[in-house]
Amino acid sequence: MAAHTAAHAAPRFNKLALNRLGLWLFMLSETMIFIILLVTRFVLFGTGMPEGIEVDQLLGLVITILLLASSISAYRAETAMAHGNRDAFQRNMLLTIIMGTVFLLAVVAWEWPLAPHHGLHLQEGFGIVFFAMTGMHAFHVLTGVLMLIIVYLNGRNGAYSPESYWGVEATVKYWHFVDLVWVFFYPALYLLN
Amino acid sequence: MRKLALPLALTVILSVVAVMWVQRATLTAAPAAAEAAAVDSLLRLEFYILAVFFVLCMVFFLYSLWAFRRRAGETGDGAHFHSHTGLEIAWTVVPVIIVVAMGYHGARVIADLKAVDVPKSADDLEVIVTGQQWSWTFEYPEQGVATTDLVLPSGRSVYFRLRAVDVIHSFWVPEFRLKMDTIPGKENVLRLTPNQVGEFKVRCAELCGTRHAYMESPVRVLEAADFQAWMDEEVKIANDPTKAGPKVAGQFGCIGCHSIDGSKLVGPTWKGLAGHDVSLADGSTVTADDDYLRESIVDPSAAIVEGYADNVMPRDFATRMTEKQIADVIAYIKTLK
Amino acid sequence: MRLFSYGLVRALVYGVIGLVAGMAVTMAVRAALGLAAWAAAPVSATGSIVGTLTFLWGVGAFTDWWSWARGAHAAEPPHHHRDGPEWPRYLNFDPNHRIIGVQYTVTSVIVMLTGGLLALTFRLELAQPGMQIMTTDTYNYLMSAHGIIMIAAILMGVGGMANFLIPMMIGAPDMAFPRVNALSYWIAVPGLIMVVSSLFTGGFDTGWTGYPPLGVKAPLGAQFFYLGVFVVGLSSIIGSVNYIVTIIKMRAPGMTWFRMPIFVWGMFATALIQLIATQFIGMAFLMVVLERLLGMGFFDPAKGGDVVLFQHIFWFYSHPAVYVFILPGLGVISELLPVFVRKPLFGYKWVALSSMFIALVGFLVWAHHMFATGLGMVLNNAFMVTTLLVAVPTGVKFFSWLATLWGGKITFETPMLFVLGSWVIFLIGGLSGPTNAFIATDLYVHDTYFVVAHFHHTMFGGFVFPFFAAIYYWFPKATGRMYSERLGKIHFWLMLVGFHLMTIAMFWIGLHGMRRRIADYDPTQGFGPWQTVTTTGAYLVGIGVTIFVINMIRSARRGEVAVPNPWRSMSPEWQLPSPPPDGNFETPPEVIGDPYDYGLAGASYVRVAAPSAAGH
Amino acid sequence: MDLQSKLAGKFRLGWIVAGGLTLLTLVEYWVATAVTGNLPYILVIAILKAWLILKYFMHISQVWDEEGEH
Repeated sequence: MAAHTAAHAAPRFNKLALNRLGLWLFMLSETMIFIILLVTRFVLFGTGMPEGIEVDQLLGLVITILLLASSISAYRAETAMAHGNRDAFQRNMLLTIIMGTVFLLAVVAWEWPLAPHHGLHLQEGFGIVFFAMTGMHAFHVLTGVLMLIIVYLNGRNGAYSPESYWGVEATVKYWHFVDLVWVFFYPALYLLN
Repeated sequence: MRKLALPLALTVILSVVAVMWVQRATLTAAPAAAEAAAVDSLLRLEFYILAVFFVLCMVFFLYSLWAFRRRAGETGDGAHFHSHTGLEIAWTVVPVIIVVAMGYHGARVIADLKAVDVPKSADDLEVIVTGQQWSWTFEYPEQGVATTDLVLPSGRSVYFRLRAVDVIHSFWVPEFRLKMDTIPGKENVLRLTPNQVGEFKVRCAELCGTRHAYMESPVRVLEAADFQAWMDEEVKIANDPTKAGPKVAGQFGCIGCHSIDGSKLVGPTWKGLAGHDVSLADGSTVTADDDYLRESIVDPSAAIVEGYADNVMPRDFATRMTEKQIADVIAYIKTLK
Repeated sequence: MRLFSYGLVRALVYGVIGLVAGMAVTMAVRAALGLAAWAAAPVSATGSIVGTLTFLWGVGAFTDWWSWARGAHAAEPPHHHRDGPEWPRYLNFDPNHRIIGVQYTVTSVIVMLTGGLLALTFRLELAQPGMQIMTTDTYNYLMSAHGIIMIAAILMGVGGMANFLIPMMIGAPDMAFPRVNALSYWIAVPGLIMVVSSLFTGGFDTGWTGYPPLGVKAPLGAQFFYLGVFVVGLSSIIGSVNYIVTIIKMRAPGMTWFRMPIFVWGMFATALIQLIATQFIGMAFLMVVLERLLGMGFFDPAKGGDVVLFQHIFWFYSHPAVYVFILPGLGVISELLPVFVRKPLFGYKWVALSSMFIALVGFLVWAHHMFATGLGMVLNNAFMVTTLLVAVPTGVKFFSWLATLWGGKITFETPMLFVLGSWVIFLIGGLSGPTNAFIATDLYVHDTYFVVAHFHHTMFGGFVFPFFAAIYYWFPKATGRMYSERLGKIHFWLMLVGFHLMTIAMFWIGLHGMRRRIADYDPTQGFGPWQTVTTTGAYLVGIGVTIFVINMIRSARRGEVAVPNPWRSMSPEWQLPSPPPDGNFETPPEVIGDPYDYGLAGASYVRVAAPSAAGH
Repeated sequence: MDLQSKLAGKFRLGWIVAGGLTLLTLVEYWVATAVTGNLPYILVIAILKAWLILKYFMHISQVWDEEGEH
């Protein structure tokens, strides 16, 4: 069944170019979600931090650096696969997954239970946007980690090669996108005064 | 080009007819405020322009369908022409000019009305309008009067402060033309000058739930002197505890459930209540002093009188009633020995 | 079980199982946390989300991805060549764009009939003042559901036209991502089911706009409405990614941007809007659901929220969304006119770019829905001017269409009648727009029947009539059979007359103060007779649509076999057999001329290798 | 140049970008604690960081220059 279409479809279209454009468009659309959340935060609470909110600055900085580090290892994993270095790929992929998971746990299992002590409540005040923004971001981190795990396992079974590694590229791009979002969320949630 | 003569002539003739019709037609509800004149004339101007465009397009459209229909036996295709840059530029630029000119005019009209987004001026009559599901209340803060009918003087500008208790409503008297939403957590303002004596209705224009269709309150526009007389009477009532209390109690429906003659209705009677001991459903006994009465109005579930059910009385009187109205009711209850 | 070989049946069964399982798990978790196990809102919310996923699993949407995730290489885009009847393909997860197009279109018609039935029901109530056959709550539920169901139907119709036409028109074998394409259709189905089920789970009385705080207080049905729209929105977004990539990357050799069929331009503009704006309604509704479920006070002033913020987010989608509804329709008008006039489309580039300009300006006008919320004069005036600017590109389209008619050899088959009808209806819709754009007059006509009539004119002229035109026009392409011309014409005239009866009365009473969205109206205002006229018109439209459905069903089964190119069109899709084989073109077609060179001797648009006679 | 030394070059580039990002983050943190009314500075820093990630990690230029080769 594939033979019929492959005969004339394959040479005409560069599947990789299609995939890349599709992924970028999808990320552009996702960007809107985060823009809406940022707008909500600024409309409701202005450009500073409302009175009585003391977010945990140290925790914020630590998880930011952690996510940044995971982006670097993701970059190294993709580059390694592009240059045929499978060991470096597997190593860096695993590192990314671990750091991503730790980030997720740090937000959901550590920071969230502590938040009410810093004046952040789910139902009212700055807590609304705090939980909405970290929650939506964490949801994207979760999907990213799941995809990284799938790609890691597939890679261990030899699914990718320097000539064909779209799965790696897409997942890593998505991971960078999650990091990119945090670049704007971190200051909006922690740093403004 | 000869083909253009007939449609052009028809366009001119029918445009004149359409414009004349627009000029004569009663396009809107009968006006009753000074602002209506400007709104209506802008509307009519828009309709003149629309009528001409409509006639122009329809004449050429119908003419083309008739003149360029395929006749029996014809087989060929139409004339082959692609485009005409001059024409395209013309019908881009001309609308742009109309849009800019009309945009300027539209901005002037709403600015000159000084009806929305303006500060209160000294001689405005101030009225606080509160929308709640599904009724309106009107307060005249300078006079200390609150009503459920909107009574206004003719010929004086009225500064409405629009508030909402529960959901979004929209304050609209069609005869006054301009409407404005009442929004929880936000105060909107609207300044109108009623100039026709008569009876109208304020109609909620924003979907607000079950009885939205019936969220209408009477509006009476009176001559200035009549208004003053009405207001004097209201002020007198408001300052007389024996009269203000009964009025508020009627306005908010209290006496539907609380009798004033000792008979037992859905709620405890008011007769002989104040100052006496009340036994509650939880077995305790309290004295019905001012604090107890106030608490029973604003938080009816706090203390349930023995033999009566909870969850019958609305819990939103704290937001619907002014402090003065609550005090009036308490004062009234105290008169019912 | 043979029944289980149909994806739809499997999907429904799996969906119900997922719904029940999701609800059970939620209840178990609640009980474990020490809460009351049953709470309708959270339990049904998680249940419907799980049900949506299992529905997709049941239909087979995840089969290939699941095997990919497990490490197996998924097959290439599976273009099935099956023996036996073709119709089971329409009930399955099938990645072929033509099948998906028909699936979308049929779904659209079914959903539209549902929404129409609701309208006919409450129209009966409105025919006279006073409440006769229903409560005000029932009216509110029907009216609200009518709005959103019709919008969902329109989105499905847009998806139908886009899927069926884009690949054939640009000479591509299929969409860029066939599996994603099928997913975008199938994910909409549970969304639609959720939206419709809102009527049976308590209804919602907020209108389709779902404004909080009313939306937060509304019955449980509102939750299904919000979640359903969210899911349908996902479908829109993934669909639009596919359209854009396909249009940018997969055009036939020689097909430059200004040699694309004009409908593709309309779809390109539409897809850009869908891609960027749809997230806004999704997030706005998600935030209300979070407020309902978890008490997060985004829009509750007592908790630090802002009521008007919702409207900004909501209209940032919902205004551009009306261009999503009309741009494909206007594309159909531009596409069909030259064929029936036998003359090139006048000012092709201007018509194409005007679609892009409308899409762009569409993002800058949202707050004209909010003049009555007290935005302040600066914003008011800015949005008034941007709104008026929409008239310019729309005017370019209208005048170009007039110039296309001029000097042609016009014939009046059913598709052409619908095109001409939509021209008239959309003209009135467009001309009634500025009244809502000027602040002073908008503060008068806002939330009246004038707006209702204006909106129905833009929707009927911009979508419904062109959609019917498209269905009649491409019916032979999809089925290989011809529809009944006589029934088609009866359908057209009933709709045209009925629709105008309906809206002219609406315009008139709207100007005289008839509020919209009210179950009952003050008899002293004298609107009763006009409302009766409106109801009569609505029923004529209903009869017309019934005839359409009969015509379609009969013709698809027993219609006369269509000739290969019944409209003598130059467009690539008509150079293919009907229905076209999977993969469309044996070899890529080559574009050698302009798309609408009718009337030029020897002109040709595409060169297509002689199609195999068998088709498939 | 063989594949592995190319890879070493790419890795080095990665470290440089990462260093830049870390530095910017620390500057951002310092601005937050030391400057009041810090929105404009923080916005500039965030945009810089975003640009680094888009350009060097996500290869955004592929969208318009390349016809899709790995």
